[in-house]
Amino acid sequence: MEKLIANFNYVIVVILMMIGLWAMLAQKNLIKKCIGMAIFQTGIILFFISIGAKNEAKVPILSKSVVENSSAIIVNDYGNPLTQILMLTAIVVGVATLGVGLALAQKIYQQHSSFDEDEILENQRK
Amino acid sequence: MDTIHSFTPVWVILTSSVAALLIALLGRWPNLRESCIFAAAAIKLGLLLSLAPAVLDGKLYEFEVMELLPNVGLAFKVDALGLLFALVSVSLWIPTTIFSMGFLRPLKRHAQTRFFFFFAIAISSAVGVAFSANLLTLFIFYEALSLSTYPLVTHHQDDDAIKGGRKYLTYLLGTSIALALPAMIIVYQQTGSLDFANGGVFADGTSTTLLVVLLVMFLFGFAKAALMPFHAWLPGAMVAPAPVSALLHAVAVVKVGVFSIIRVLTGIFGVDLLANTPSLSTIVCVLAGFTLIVASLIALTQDNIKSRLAYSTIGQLSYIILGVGLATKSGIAGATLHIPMHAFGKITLFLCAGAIYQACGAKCISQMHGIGRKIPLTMTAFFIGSLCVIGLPPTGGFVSKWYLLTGSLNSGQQWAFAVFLTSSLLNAAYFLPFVYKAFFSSPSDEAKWESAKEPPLLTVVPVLITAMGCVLLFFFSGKLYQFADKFVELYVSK
Amino acid sequence: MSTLPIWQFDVLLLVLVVLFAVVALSIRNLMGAAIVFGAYSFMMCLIWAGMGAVDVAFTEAAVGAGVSTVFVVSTLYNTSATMRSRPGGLAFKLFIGVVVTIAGAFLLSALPDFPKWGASDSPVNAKVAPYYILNTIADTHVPNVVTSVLADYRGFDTLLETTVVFIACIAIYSILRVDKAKLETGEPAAAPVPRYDPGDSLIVRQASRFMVPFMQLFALYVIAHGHYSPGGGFQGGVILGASLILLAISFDLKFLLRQWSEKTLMLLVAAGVFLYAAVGLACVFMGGNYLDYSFLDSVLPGERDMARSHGILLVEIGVGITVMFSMIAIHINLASNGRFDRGL
Amino acid sequence: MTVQLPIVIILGPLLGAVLAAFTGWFRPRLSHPLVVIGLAISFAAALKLVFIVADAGAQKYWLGGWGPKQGHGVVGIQITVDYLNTLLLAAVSGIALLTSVYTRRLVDTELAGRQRYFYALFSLLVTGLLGITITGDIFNLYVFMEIAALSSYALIAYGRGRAYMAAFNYLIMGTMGACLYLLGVGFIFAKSGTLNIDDVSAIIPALRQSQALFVGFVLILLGAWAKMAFFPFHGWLPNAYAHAPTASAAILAPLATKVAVYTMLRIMFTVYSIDYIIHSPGIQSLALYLSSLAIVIASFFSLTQTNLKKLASYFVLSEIGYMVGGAWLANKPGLTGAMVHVVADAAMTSALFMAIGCIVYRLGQAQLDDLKGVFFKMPVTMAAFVVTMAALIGVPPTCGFFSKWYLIQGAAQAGVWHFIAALLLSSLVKAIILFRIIEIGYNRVPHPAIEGNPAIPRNEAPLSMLIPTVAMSLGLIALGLATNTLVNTIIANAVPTALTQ
Repeated sequence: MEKLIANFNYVIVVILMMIGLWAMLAQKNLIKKCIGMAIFQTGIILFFISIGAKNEAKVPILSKSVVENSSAIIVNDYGNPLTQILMLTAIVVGVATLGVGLALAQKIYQQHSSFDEDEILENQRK
Repeated sequence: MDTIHSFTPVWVILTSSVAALLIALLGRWPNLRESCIFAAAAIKLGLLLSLAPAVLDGKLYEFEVMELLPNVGLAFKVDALGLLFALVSVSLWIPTTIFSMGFLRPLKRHAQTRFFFFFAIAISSAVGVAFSANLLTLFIFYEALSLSTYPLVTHHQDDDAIKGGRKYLTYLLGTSIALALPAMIIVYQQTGSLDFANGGVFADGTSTTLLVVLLVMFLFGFAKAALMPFHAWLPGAMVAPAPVSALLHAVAVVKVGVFSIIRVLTGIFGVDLLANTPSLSTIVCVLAGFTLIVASLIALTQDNIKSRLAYSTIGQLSYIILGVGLATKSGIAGATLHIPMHAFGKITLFLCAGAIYQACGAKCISQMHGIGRKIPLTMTAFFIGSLCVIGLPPTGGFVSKWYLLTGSLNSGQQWAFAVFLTSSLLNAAYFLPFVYKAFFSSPSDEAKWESAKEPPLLTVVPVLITAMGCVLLFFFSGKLYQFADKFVELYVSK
Repeated sequence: MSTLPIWQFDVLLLVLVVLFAVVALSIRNLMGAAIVFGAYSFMMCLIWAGMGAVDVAFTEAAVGAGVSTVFVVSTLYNTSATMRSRPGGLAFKLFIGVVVTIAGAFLLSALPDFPKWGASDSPVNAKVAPYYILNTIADTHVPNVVTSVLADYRGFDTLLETTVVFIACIAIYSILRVDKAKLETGEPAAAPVPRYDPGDSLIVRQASRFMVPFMQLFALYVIAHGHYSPGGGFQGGVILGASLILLAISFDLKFLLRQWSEKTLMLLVAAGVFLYAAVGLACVFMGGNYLDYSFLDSVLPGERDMARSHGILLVEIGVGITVMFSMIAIHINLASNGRFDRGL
Repeated sequence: MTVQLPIVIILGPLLGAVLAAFTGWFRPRLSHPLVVIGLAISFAAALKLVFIVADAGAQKYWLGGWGPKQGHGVVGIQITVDYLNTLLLAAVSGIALLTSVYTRRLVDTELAGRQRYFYALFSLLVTGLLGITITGDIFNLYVFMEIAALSSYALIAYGRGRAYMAAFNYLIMGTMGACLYLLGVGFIFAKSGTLNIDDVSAIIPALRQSQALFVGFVLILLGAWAKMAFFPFHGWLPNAYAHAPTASAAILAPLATKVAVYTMLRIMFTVYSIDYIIHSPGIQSLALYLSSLAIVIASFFSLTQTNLKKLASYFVLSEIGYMVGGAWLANKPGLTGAMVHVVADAAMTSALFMAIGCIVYRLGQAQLDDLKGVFFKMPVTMAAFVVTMAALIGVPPTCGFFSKWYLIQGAAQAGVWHFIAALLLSSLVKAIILFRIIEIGYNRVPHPAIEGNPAIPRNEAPLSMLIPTVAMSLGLIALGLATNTLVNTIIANAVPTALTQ
């Protein structure tokens, strides 16, 4: 049981990613593809965060007392800041890609008045 | 065998390229343009003759322009074989230019500047192949020759010219990229160098299967030598105007193919490797022999004079390959001699075919009965040329065939002797009856016979020059043999 | 702080997240899918907060849950919210399903090889991260380690991140923006007139007018106070952007465009990135490497570590400006389908 | 000052783009020169660095002054210019500079009135590509990848009609690739603890058997393959480059895929060392079969195309097969061939798209059978086109020949015969296409010099487009002749030392 709990996070990460990947590739609706893409990215972010998580670790902000004498810092008390800032970038990039995807979807809808990939292909072939 | 480091070989190649540029510039003044070609040819011939004495007593001219790959560079090395081939192609360039002036101008063919431009570039790349010191430089100029002769073959730009050009390129470019290039790279990868060394490049441990595969790839890779399955481009290229098929498809282009095969067999494989691995020499001899016989047989059936000459060229080329395949001293000497002999003979025939076409517009042999009486000069030149190709005494052909026959006797392949004899008979079979009918039988096509008259001076004179050349070669064959002997001494140990 | 792992609470959250993801992708009504997707992002913030990644949770709440849902909804506003599902294509979906499960199994095969979850001696927590925690005070005098790593140690990443936001903004602008020439010729609006018009419900307008100043005040606090508490340029910028988007939604687009013309918006988006890059360039002119704020000590008050802290503040302001105005510009473009007249 | 050169390569286009975005509103005429100046500065820095690296070896540059710290490795972000990427940096910035000058007229005609941000996006794309090539930090590489990706989606979406759907498909595949790459970085980060390439490559040999690193390697590989449109993921490329405006295709086609190949090379040979590759024979044979398949199928499709731009995109697809196959031969000549081909192919594809751009600019469309008499209308452009196609075929003096030489030699050494057959087949196919175009353009129209045939007016492309095209095509020959010196001085020591023969 202990082993399952310990790695439960990773299992959820993989499940989330696979749902996102499936949606991106199999769903025909463009908006669903964008949502699938966002889910895929949040899955990866969850993976990074769960790597950097520490047991009994505080938020990585040094308390007032420690600021004076910096020798008293115990590393294991504070969470891992590196994975967090990587994921700040990933979230913002995710939103940027989502925005561009939605803009393109809107423009495609303006042309073909449909979000469904098959209808659009038929329309293009005509 | 010491080497002289000098820039002259590069000068020789560059003169005709510079001439090509001048031709392009002087497009609007035809006479000026032609005179510039003659000047270039004269300078080139002069430079070549200046190289001759040193090469004849064993010295080699060498020059490396730049290094293209680790220990393989764009390098030139002039030895006896290279010099001989360069001399032949440059000296025949002059009569062909005179002929093409006479042949093209009255027909007011278009784009003559383009014609002479690519002609000059073709000649410089042929000389480039002659002087190349390693297989990579040879391949570079080989490709340059294929590309520069494509516009010449499709000169008329009508439909069958395009079809002929398409066939020409698929065979030449296709085989060189698909077979010659990988073979060359595998040799480089196996041995680390591509220079033509006299003992051959391969370490003696290499497996014979690999050698056989490489040999076949080289033989068919250099498709310009027109070995049987890959020969169809030569008859296809007969759509080209007469001077092109004369110089290129009798002398420059086809001889480049044979020359490359000689270089590969002697420089890369090495003659003694050929001699003592029976499988290699039998492959060469079988392929060449087969091409020899079948080409001569097909030539019998061809009615169009140019395709008959084309198939005869395919046969004659295999003479040279078979000679080298025998891997004996006199065999290789005979093959080397056969290059100039066949060149002069075949160019005379092609020029005569052009002259006959200009005289009476006849293309097929059946229409040419009895014209000998109307155009005696051309037909006598045609007769001398055919003697030279058949190999009968007063012409040079006899000498080279003599050495080929002796070579085949003391080589491992006794049957080659019979092959040489039968094919010479076949040559006689498809030339002499035509010459006889041309002179003595009654004209089969009255209209053409009436209108036939001696072609203008500009076309007849070069034909006579080359015919006279065949005869001269017979008498001065000793000089040429020195070239062959020097080459053989360099590459053949036993 | 809850000791990890109270696995009952976490397991519940994780299962809920997976549930929301599946529901978001299978709902037929696209608007419904957008809302469930918003809920999915909120659940994600909870999980990350639970794991101690507060800054990331804050950003996800503001950017992931807040603004992306607004983007999706405004796209649907301009198009159609119903999804006409066509029959067939099951074989293709099954095939992709099989491929995806194989990929998932392949990923899971690496599971036993990972360090134990939450172990503080795993390579990630033991190699580079401790340096930041130990030396952030000495180097940059900024207690919030995340902000110091974000803006100084790996400042180049954040510059590129801001550039990504800047690119997204001008990309969406150049895709959607309909140039005036077409507009004047009265080209028939391809998109159908939206069925429901937000209208001017009094309650929404008054509430938003009351809330906006407080939101902006809080956002400025978040940017300024990023050194000592969770938050920083991104989060503050998004909240500022969200406040103006709230105005645009509750009133109408014209109301917002009267105060912030299209030209100033787009110029300020570029200004933020320029500020960030210029600060870095100033460090080069002062003799240090790019983005090495300690060389600005002659310009900024205080010695080298205070200079770094002020440098971080400058940079955060630059990020805030870019993020704020690009969120607004993207929203306007998406909402009005590039016509900048009437929108969500 | 020379110590700051690595960052100047990135800052040039970045600041150029931001300023171009400003002037887009005040004086739109000014944004093009700004971008060109930015690229010129970047190209000068890259060229100078080639010489510095040639004699002084790799140059490391730590951003923010955060270099290696005791016991932690490099704490900040590091950008390195070493033997592997210095040539590509010079090539990318040089080609981008030439293309920026070249696309001026094309943008004015094709994107009249919508070009406010075109040059800003153009310059940001180049920033992203240069960043991917120069960065020494695997996460930083992801961020640069996103910059390049987003600006390329926007550049493609500038096209009319079907460009939007093509851009959307490219977005989906590109994001999937980038996410797979990020997940791979996550796996490496989880096992090694650091993001700096040099530190990671020091740690990895000790963890040879770790399954997580193997999965990470496969993920990064799939990500890179999706970004470079390698065989199973190639669906998006032909539509994207064909329906994009010619100006965007002229900058995207030569550089985007080559930089993705570089990413694969960097991860394969610097992060995971060469013996990791040799010990994963499963992937090696798969990659070689896939690359041969990519070459053959792309060549087959290019035969059936009637649109010049689609034709050129299929050439790009087959060239990718060369590079991936060359890298995966994992021997010295194969790898040299792959590295030479990355630079050579960037130049060849750029020259090809520039020539096609001139044709599209003058004739308005690029259908093959409407090219009658194009050799007479545009003799100089078609001369450049023939030289470029000769390079693609691999005719000796050009660079295409030498890279193909090394690839075939490497394949012969590794005994991978299907790869040699694929290489030769694609050269023959390109030869057939070249001579088909020559026939259509030159032979099938009555020769104007003959009296009585209609004279064909000369309609050459404008000078500002012609000079870059001719310069690039002559550059191919110069690059070919210079290949040997480049290989000896730079590429020979980029090949991992473990590879002896």
